[in-house]
Amino acid sequence: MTSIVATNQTILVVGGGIAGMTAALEAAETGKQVVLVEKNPWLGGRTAQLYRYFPKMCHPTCGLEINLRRLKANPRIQVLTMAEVTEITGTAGDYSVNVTLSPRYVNSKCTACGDCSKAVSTEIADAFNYNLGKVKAAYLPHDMAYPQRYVLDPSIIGTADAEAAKAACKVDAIDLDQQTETLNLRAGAIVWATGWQPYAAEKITPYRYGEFKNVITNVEFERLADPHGPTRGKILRPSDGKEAKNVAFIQCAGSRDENHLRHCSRFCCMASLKQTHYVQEAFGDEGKSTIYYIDIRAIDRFEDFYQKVKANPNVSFVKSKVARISEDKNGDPRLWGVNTEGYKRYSEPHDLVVLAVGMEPAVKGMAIPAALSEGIAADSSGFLAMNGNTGVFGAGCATNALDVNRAVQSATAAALRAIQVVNQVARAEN
Amino acid sequence: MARKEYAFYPGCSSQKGASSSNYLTSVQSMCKTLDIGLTEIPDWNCCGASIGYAEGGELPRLALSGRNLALAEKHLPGLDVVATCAACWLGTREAKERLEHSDILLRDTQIALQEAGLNITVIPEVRHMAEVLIEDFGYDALTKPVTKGLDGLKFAGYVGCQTNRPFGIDGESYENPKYLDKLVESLGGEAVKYDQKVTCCGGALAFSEPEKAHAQIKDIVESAYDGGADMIVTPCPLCQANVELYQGAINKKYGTKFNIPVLYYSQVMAVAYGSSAKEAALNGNVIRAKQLEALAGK
Amino acid sequence: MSATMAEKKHAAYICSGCELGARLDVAALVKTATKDGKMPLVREHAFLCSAEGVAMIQNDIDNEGVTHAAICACSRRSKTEAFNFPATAVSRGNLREGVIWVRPDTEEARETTQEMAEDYVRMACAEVKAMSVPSGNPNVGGSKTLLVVGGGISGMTSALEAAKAGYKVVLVEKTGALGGWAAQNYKRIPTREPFKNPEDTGVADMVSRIAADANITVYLNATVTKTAGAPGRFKADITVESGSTVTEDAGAIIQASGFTLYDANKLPHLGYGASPDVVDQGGLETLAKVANGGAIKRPSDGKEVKSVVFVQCAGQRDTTGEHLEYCSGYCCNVSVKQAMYFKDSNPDVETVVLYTDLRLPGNGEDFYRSAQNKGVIFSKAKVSAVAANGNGLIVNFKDLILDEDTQAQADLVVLATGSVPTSGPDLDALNAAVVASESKNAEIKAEADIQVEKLRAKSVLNLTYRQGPDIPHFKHGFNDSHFICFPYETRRTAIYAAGPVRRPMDMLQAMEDATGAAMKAIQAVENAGLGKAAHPRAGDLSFPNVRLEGCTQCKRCTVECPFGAIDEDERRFPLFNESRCRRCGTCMGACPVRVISFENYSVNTVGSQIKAINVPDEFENKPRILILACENDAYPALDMAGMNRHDYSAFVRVIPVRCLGSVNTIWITDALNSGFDGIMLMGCKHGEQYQCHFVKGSELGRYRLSKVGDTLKGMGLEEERVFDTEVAITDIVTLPQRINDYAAQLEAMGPSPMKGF
Amino acid sequence: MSANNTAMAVRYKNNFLKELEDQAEMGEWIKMCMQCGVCAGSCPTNFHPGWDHPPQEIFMMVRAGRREEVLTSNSMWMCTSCYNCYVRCPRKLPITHIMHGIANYAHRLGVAPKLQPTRNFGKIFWNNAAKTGRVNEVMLTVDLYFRNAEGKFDLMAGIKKALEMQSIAIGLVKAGRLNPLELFGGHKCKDQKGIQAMLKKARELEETRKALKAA
Repeated sequence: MTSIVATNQTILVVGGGIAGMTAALEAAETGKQVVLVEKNPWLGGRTAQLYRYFPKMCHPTCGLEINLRRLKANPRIQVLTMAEVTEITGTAGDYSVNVTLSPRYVNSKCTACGDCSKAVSTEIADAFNYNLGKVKAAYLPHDMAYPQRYVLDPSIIGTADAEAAKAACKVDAIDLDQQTETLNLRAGAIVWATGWQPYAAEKITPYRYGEFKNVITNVEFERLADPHGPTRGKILRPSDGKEAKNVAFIQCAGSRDENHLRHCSRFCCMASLKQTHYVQEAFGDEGKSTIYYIDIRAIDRFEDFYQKVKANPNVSFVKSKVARISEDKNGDPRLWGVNTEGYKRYSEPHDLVVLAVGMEPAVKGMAIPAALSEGIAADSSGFLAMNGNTGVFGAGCATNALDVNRAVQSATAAALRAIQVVNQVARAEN
Repeated sequence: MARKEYAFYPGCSSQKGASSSNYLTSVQSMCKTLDIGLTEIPDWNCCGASIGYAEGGELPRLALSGRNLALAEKHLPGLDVVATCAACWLGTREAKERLEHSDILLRDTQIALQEAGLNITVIPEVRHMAEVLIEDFGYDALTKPVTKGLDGLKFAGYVGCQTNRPFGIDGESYENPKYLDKLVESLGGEAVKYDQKVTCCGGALAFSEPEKAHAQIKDIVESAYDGGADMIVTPCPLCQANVELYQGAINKKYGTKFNIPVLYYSQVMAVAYGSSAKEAALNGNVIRAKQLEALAGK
Repeated sequence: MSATMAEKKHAAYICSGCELGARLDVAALVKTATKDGKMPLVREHAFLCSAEGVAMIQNDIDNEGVTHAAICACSRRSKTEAFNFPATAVSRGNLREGVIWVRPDTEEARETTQEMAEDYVRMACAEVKAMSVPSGNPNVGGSKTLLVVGGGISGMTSALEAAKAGYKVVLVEKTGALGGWAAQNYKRIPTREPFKNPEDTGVADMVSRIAADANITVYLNATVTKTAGAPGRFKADITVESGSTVTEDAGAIIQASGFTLYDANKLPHLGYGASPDVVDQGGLETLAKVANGGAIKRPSDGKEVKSVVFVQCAGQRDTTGEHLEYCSGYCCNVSVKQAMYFKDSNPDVETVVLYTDLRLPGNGEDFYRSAQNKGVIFSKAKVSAVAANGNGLIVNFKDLILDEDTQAQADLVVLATGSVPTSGPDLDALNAAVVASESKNAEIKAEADIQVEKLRAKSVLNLTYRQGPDIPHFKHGFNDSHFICFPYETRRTAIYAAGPVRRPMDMLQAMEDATGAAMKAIQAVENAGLGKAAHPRAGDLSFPNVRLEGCTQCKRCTVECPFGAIDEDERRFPLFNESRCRRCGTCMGACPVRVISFENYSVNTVGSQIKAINVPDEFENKPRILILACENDAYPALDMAGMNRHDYSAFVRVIPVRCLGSVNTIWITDALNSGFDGIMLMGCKHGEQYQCHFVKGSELGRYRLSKVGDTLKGMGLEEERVFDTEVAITDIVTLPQRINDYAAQLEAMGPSPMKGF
Repeated sequence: MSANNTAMAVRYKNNFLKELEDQAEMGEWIKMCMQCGVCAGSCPTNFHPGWDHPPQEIFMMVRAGRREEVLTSNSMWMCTSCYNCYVRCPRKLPITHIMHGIANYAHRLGVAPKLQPTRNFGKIFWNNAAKTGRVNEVMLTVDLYFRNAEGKFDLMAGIKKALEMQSIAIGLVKAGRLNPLELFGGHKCKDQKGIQAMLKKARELEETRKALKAA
């Protein structure tokens, strides 16, 4: 049974992505008690699944290493993974929260030696790599997974594979009897940092995602470029493993579209500009990128990044929302549309198409606990908006379409708002 | 299953001796088997069709559809209006939407309708026959009456435009609607995969801009052949006519050897349900569907 | 009871779990720890990180008086929760990720693998002996007040949010009123559903809340003329109009000094100056305030404006080098808002927005739609010129959609000129001028003096820091952080930038940013009060100790410190301000006489490890390669190479360092003298896109170590024996290859002639 | 140019956008276009080969006040009513209907291209259907082939066209889908009077409504 120490001066942070980790760390490094709840078996969220950041082209895992070190060094943060908040009652300064923990089937004795994985034969879709590859059903989600502990996929529980894994573990870390459990804990303030999800590309039917293998999304492209990814960083297209040297990027795939996402997701333009670098990095002058766009939104300091890409003769820009994609006999996706700068029709084949899918708040459609919805309302896009006097505060991409930098600012601000509440509680009690 | 009753809107081209009269014949056979009761809307008129925009303008077109709806409401109260022609269905359904969303348009239409001694109180549902088959019966129910499975026959389900956009059949995608494929499969036939399923046949421009229409029809027929289809099946009279009738002209222009039958789903269903070639109006096809005729003859 | 006072007792713990027992001769390792490591207490355990293993160590600490523990098991990055003994000095010998996971499990590899393990045991023992548990910086300040410089939306927000958390705030505004730029606006961009109409600025409300807040002291018509001290103990001189000066104590500082609009006078081709009816966005706000919802009248003759054209990116996104290179981000939204001023007062006013890319992120799309719905016309166009035309204006532009050159008539033209930060002088320029001003050449000196004068006048904070009076600039003169994950990291500890001085931004973003800055400032005062380090080594209690008696006043530490932590006292000795220090160790690396050290990281903790490594003689054919690896990127990369079982040479010995900047050349020369065949330096990318979390650390380290060439020559060694390689944390595949290539290169070169001396 | 056309141009002082918002079906949507171009790329007749102006460009021209160019363009007449643009538009503009609306307006003003075949066919079709309440396909064909754009009977042109279409016609007759007898009567509604009156009224109402806006 998991045990957690929490009082009405504890800050509960929901979501262990970069926004949640930031809120938790900033509060803890200011001396506050924090409980951090994450539904994945690991921390880091979507930034951990990126290869590089714009505009520096540096690696998100570098910042993740620092944040994990801050976390390991800080006794004030209690982390719950594979955990979801199922109920919140009470008011600012005194919340009662139910957290449901799914079984990991691996306990804290795990040394991440990997013996269980060797013993298991079942393979499952590799969620960390957006299902582009497969992993053993006893797996370490990724090399920087924290907690550094293996996970047994529920699908093998009760099978010989599970027993094999248990038998292979020399340190008795596998506990097949683990059950779903629900914890109740107190909190004075809550930071809601549940992040975002890529818009479901199959809903943009003219682009035939899911039907044409060589039409993928921007988040999947990150995994293709990453040395930790399914192709070990080689940019190979799914249909035939051919090197994708001629890549099309379709902007506003879902965003700025009243049939899909009514808002602009802000990060996608920069993400595609960044990803043209991946193509260049992989194939040099043989790598060609074409960006189909409505407006290039390389906002504020990012402009010069855009100008540099624009100056690259291997990257071209077409002002056009692509109308539809068809598939040539050789598997090349063919883009149909009109370049609206002077009405030029095109019907262009490419090796690979990357849909710059937009950002949908993870809270959208999620059953927001009652006490939370009192304090926070969702806007027409499903983002959380502050709403009057409450002890619950949105942070990061749960509140708006933000890039990493802005998400971290938002989370830092949310940490202070939470501290204001618990400080009031403290003052009241002294 | 109890007999299902509908207010039927056949549309001009379905009339005796008109370009899709074979559609009507086959629909009647199909309905007989499925025990569908179609009562024609008394003295119905033309829907105005899309092309009516040029001369007709907005309100006169609304009046035309309004009249049909008023007649249906008056003589066949409580029944859904069912159309077999894609254009009739779309035009009438668009009219319903506009009248329900604009008080001004409704008021003006009512005033115009008074001239014909009619008025609207409740606008009935406006549905296409394909919707009725799928929603009120379902694929399983449509399989039951099959006596002559279409085993071994390959169909290109050509959905075209107006049963698909902007309303479409519930739950289908605009780019790759599957209902015709499922329909064919539920009759034991094979639905081939091809990529011009929703390409426009040129519609009324087949008359005014033949080259453009022919180019589009060529793409459609070509990809049906590439998909390995024996015949094309469609829910729309204009699609049927355009894709069937211009194959000769296209062969002349492009040196192709097109000669693929284009049928209505209702003809195919009638045959599968055991109707004769005549009942399925197979004789109404300019390019004869020999395989189907053979099957019907068995 | 801290370890320093109690008698020292050393112990080594060797784990045989995770295959260590099978792959290594653990008994031999125990002997090594006892004999070479000179550990009085050595224990082996089959599963050291288990509850029993940890209890065993804890028991030794509690009952055997163990004060220093060398734990030889897995990487220092693993099992941190288990091996957590706060009052004990702990070193970690990396036998798993660092040895057995990077070596093939073969008979022939067994010997070299064992030697590798034995060295890591020796190193762990040597290191732990040289370290002690940090006791914390005694020189802490007690002030928890925040000094906020700038009374605009950002500054007011920081003040209110900090006060709400219970902290005192001193708010300094140079003008006679709070509100800044926001106060000059008629309305602001919408911040909530339905994002369709401009909103009240909310300035008045904030001003009254500040007036009512007992925690906030406001100085108007005031500037900060001097800021001395360090986090937790700043002393700021605040000079008001009258010339009188007050000194306030502060624990941390928020610089919210805002921005000015880019000077439209630099855009004559867009008609500014030529006609009073060409205004910038500020000018339009003034007109709108006067109209106050009524018809907006043009400046020239007071005629009601019937047609207005907005020119986006005026003097922005410029590639010629004449104007602003960047996009100010907010101007599209502002033009949409201002176009609505016209449409809302009279729908018949022709309002056209000429843009190249409309940039309205997030819900801005709703605002855009709303404007179109109100009849605002948007055209993708490049404007070439604006000129007076009779008693109106004519705008010449290329319509990029219709692909034609055309023009539009207008009563009024609004230029979206964007923002320029009020971010103090460029320190590089200032320091250069200061150097020049010490010139013997009177002319140069005179000119330089004027320059220094000019630049100093721009100062916002007037810090007494040796490295200059303000926060160093980032790109385009903004006071931003270069780190994507850590947007608040400036190069001056406990001084945070907030609002448009950091990056161009609209009011809503500025308020969010200012709230975050207040969070960081509060955190800074709390930690400064406890003698703890700030990011990225947050909570670190170690701090630089300096033996002044050994100091030669060479100034390298004061010049190199990336965070300006070190000043000079009147005798020109380094004056450490511990609470400004980020504990990167650059000063320690820079010190030629090695008088600077940390309790848990020093020339000795690393040096003794190097000495502990067993260097076989030239006949054994077993070269030795020392790797000094950045602990944040290179070391994890090596760990992950191990996790993925990417083998590398058995001849390398890896020592993690806080930063390449902390590498003291003595380590290099010692290693070479003791016969090492080669040394690999693994640090982060430097230069414009630097990835070093101590900003300049890796760059300074590289520069310093590039000088060892002479030393090498002096010793008669090839330059290649010291190899500097840039490493990113993702190099898990390439790094082992690089190591092996280097090993092969050294093999080819032959053994170091220094062996056996 | 027709008098009506000049009157409108004067009335709206070349604020063409406003003019279409008032006078053309669904014209009020034109201002909402964001120039993404998805409509242009979705149009089937646009690729076989292209034509003067795709919808998005027409909308931009409207905003730019290029009135005559738009009204006399044959682009709107290229619409097959396939509704691809309509369902893909990210701003949910009913583009199909807007194009129809502009075409219809140009037609009403009498400035649409005289010999525009689609315009001509549309007119014939409507008159054919409106006459009896139901389409007479034979008369439709005859009117289409044997009358020129001005509606004058042209035997030679008719015969030429008829010969081209001969094989199709014969096929249809054989299949019982073309009945030459329809030349003499054929299908019609019973209440033709009512229908005529209804349509007359509808047209009046529409014209007054639009006139009021222009007033």
